Amino acid sequence: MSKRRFLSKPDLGPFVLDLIGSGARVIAPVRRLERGRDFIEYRQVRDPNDIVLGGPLPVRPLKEIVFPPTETLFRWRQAKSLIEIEESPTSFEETVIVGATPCDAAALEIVDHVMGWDYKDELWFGRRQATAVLAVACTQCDESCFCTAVGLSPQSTRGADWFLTPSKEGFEIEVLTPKGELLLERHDTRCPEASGSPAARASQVADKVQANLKMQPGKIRSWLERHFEDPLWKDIALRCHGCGACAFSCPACHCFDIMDEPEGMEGGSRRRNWDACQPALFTLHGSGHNPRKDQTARFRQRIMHKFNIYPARFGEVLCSGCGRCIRVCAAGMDLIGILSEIGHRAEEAESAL
Amino acid sequence: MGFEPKIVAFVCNWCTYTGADLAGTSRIAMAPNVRIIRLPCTGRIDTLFILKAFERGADGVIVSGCHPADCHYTSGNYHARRRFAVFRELMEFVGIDPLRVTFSWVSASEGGKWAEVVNRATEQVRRLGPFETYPRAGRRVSYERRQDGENAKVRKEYL
Amino acid sequence: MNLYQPHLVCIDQIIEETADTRTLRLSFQNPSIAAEFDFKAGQFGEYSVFGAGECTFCIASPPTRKGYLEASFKVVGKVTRAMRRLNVGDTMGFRGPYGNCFPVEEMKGKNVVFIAGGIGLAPVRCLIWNALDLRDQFNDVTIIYGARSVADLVYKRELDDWGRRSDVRLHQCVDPGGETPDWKGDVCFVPTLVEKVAPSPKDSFAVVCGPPIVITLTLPLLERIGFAPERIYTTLENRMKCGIGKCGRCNVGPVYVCKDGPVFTSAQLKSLPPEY
Amino acid sequence: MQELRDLARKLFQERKIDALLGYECDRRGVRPAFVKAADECDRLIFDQRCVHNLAAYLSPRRSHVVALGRLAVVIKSCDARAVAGLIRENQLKREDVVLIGVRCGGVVLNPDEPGELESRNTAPRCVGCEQREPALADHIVGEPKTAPAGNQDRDARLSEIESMNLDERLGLWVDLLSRCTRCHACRQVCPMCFCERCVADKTLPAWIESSPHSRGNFAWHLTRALHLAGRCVDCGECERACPAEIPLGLLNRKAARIVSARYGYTVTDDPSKPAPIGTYRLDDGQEFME
Repeated sequence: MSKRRFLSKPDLGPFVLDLIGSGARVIAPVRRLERGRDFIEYRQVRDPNDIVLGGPLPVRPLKEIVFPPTETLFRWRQAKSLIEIEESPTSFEETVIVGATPCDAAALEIVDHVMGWDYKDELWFGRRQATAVLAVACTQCDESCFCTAVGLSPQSTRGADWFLTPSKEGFEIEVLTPKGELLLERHDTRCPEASGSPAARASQVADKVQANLKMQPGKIRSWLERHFEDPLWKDIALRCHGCGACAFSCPACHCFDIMDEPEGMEGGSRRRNWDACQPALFTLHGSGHNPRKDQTARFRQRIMHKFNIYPARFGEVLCSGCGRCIRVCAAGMDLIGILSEIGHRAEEAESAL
Repeated sequence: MGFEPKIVAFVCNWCTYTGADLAGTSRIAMAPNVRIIRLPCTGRIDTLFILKAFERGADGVIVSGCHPADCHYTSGNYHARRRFAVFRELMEFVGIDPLRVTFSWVSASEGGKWAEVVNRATEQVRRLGPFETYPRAGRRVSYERRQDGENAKVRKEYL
Repeated sequence: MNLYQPHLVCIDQIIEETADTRTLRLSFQNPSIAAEFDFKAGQFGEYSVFGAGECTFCIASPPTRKGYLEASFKVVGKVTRAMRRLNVGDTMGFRGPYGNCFPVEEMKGKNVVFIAGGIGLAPVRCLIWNALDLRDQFNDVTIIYGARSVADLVYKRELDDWGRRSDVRLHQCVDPGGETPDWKGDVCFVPTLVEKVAPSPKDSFAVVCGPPIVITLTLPLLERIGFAPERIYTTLENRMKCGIGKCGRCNVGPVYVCKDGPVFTSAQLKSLPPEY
Repeated sequence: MQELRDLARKLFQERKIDALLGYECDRRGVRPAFVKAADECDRLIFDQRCVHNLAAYLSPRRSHVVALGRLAVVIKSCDARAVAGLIRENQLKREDVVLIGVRCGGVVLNPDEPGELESRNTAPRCVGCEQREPALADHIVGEPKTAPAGNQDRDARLSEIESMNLDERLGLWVDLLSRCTRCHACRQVCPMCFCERCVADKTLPAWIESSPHSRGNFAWHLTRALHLAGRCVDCGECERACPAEIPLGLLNRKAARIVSARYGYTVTDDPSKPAPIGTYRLDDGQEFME
């Protein structure tokens, strides 16, 4: 079903303005200067000139667009013993993400499993439905990237409605989904049929990423299954500060908390907020009992959830290899190092058999 | 009808509360905008109380206790004085108008002074208007790039 | 209305069980939901007090009794404290039922041994009444229950009722030091009482609920007596928020307690890491 | 470097310590190292990339570190202020830890920063730092160093914000804090945030709302700055740890400016000198009190 189209560089700006003009919220990577350094982050754009395509990975992942850090589940108003509930909308503002990285786009599809495996989370899927993801081939990587190790690549089209491959003159567009088709119909004139053969996809980036980590998720999983208790966990977790920076910057982490917040004097809202498995409070019982009583157990849970529990349930790892957890960690916890150590041990265990 | 500010007063049990009581029993007329919350000592008044009052809809806050050297617990008000001094300036630094918070010493015998503090604070807050700029709406804002002169827009967005 | 929005329920009755434990009888405000509502013994719900939050409890009343549901709670945290402040006629929220259930159908025609400690009687009570309401479909019913002290025994009136019935064997105990002069039951810990009663494993199921210490001691004990691990049931009480397999809080190894549990067999527990 | 390794080895051999907290190279740069035996001491390094403030691991809430036994810690002179803070606030006994001071000529911004120390990449706290070696240490190692070059005005942004009007400032902070997702990395890496249960985690009542909306974020960041006023050792770890790149140090710097102006206090590595909040003088300024 994939269609090839072309968007020239000079047409990118007008295309974005068309999108905004059609009432859509456009989210794109933009540059931000902080503490003397340049960052890229996904933000709503009004001016197409702000958009940075093909730059470095945005500091925070795309998930906050479909899964806001805090969202209202409903509001209530109270008058004595009477409670009135005001529902939260389940239809959402049309959003187009221009320039998602392949790892961020793929992560949305990975998380779809848990959000819909039994009960269907309308808030997640409502936003997913309202959001079109235009991913762009990744042209920059660093020593923390490892998407190729989890079955993705800098050119992976997973989770994207359109996939943009940059060329000299502009972007070659692959239209991948019905949602993408619909978007194309509305902006048909800006995106003519692509001529000639498909643009060559640069493989240097993929090679560089591959050099960072080679991993067989199946082997990692079988090692994890057998090594819940292992001295390795204690060694690794010593360094961990127990903050949630890794989970909060992870495009695939989806744990949350539900909190009530009174507002004013007569009512309030129940909210869902991001949460992470690293702080002790996550599993602390009211009685004071904590099933994961130390950082070792909590850090192990993070690795287990991503590379053992999730694959056992949903058939794939809960990780898109973006490497943000490595970049943000103040204590230098290195997931690539940990995974290669586990891979190494898995090999050893295998050869010992 | 004009704007009637809601003001929360956190007062110490020993001096200001008694002073406020005296103002009442002496039938001193004062603005009816203040709701009093009594605490043991100014030393017990956490700055979070002030923030919580703003979060839940107060337009202004009064913090009041014993004069220096009069603290029932010897030094609670001295400790509080340092804390409030720093908090006040920090608050100003993040853009919260310090005029919305009145700090005062009112002793048990100063019913008249309490009425003055209440009236002055009420007038002050009335002039400032409703404290809608405090980020109390509980909405997460997404901002476009901030440019100079865009603040008015920025402010409107989170209301 | 999204998944996380509760139905409004009304508090019909409040039963003081102990100094810090209460049972609330709740009914749905919306009659069509009340008519539709059904659940199975062992399932749980998310109960909410607006302004305080949500809390997870099993449904303590049996599915055989329609028109209401009951929740028993001990005051420990924010939500339970708020629940304690509520009065008859107040409104709460309820989402559910969630989770799996006890294999009631399999238990029919068999002997059932119920073992509980403290507030752990709540999930078991649901099943006990389920069995007693259909008494002729079950064989012997044995109840072994203990608490820290006589004052901490919950469902006292029902315990008396069960004690009087000829078709129920009830054994009660309180921890040493918790007895009163007129206490007629045993003075020992729950596992000791189980050992003393020594229920026959033949054609039997065992259901064990209680604080972690009761569970960790009683499960191996039952196996020693001769119960098959597949026939010993218990419930896990991990912290939950969503109750529907999303929020990631109740994972024990590959298991989502809220979806795959809360009812587990002793055999299943053995395959899980000790994170409960 | 060799001096450091030799000293560490000697401490292990003389059974003075059970574990040593220092720095080691990793795949991407430098990270904290937990050395548990004499033969592991060759992992230890010290250079301009040793940014981390290892005092954070000394707080008694780190049960897994406490379990290691008697510790030695490699500290720079700025880290010594945090150790002094822990001692001052009775979280640590001076005799319970062996402090290995390293002579430091400044560090870079991030531990994965390649290349030499230049004024471009020098951590802001190092500019103007006059202490080359920590006075608090038991042992001092390393070559004598010169003060780091660099003349950037680290407080330029602070002064710029101070010169704004209230509305502009509020707009700026709402914007900056809108990125906060309340991961609490700023708290977890802070050597002075050692509370058993942080006020932000309390639920009865929830003074600070855990939701990352402006309301919760304002309450959290204001309270954090206030609780660290006169205690913040200016190690910059909160800013470095923030995954949303919020310049949190600004709030701490402002608080430090306030206590310095009002109470003449600057943070010190002398554990016997009391911190300004928690003490008082009868003649403290009260121009803001009615």
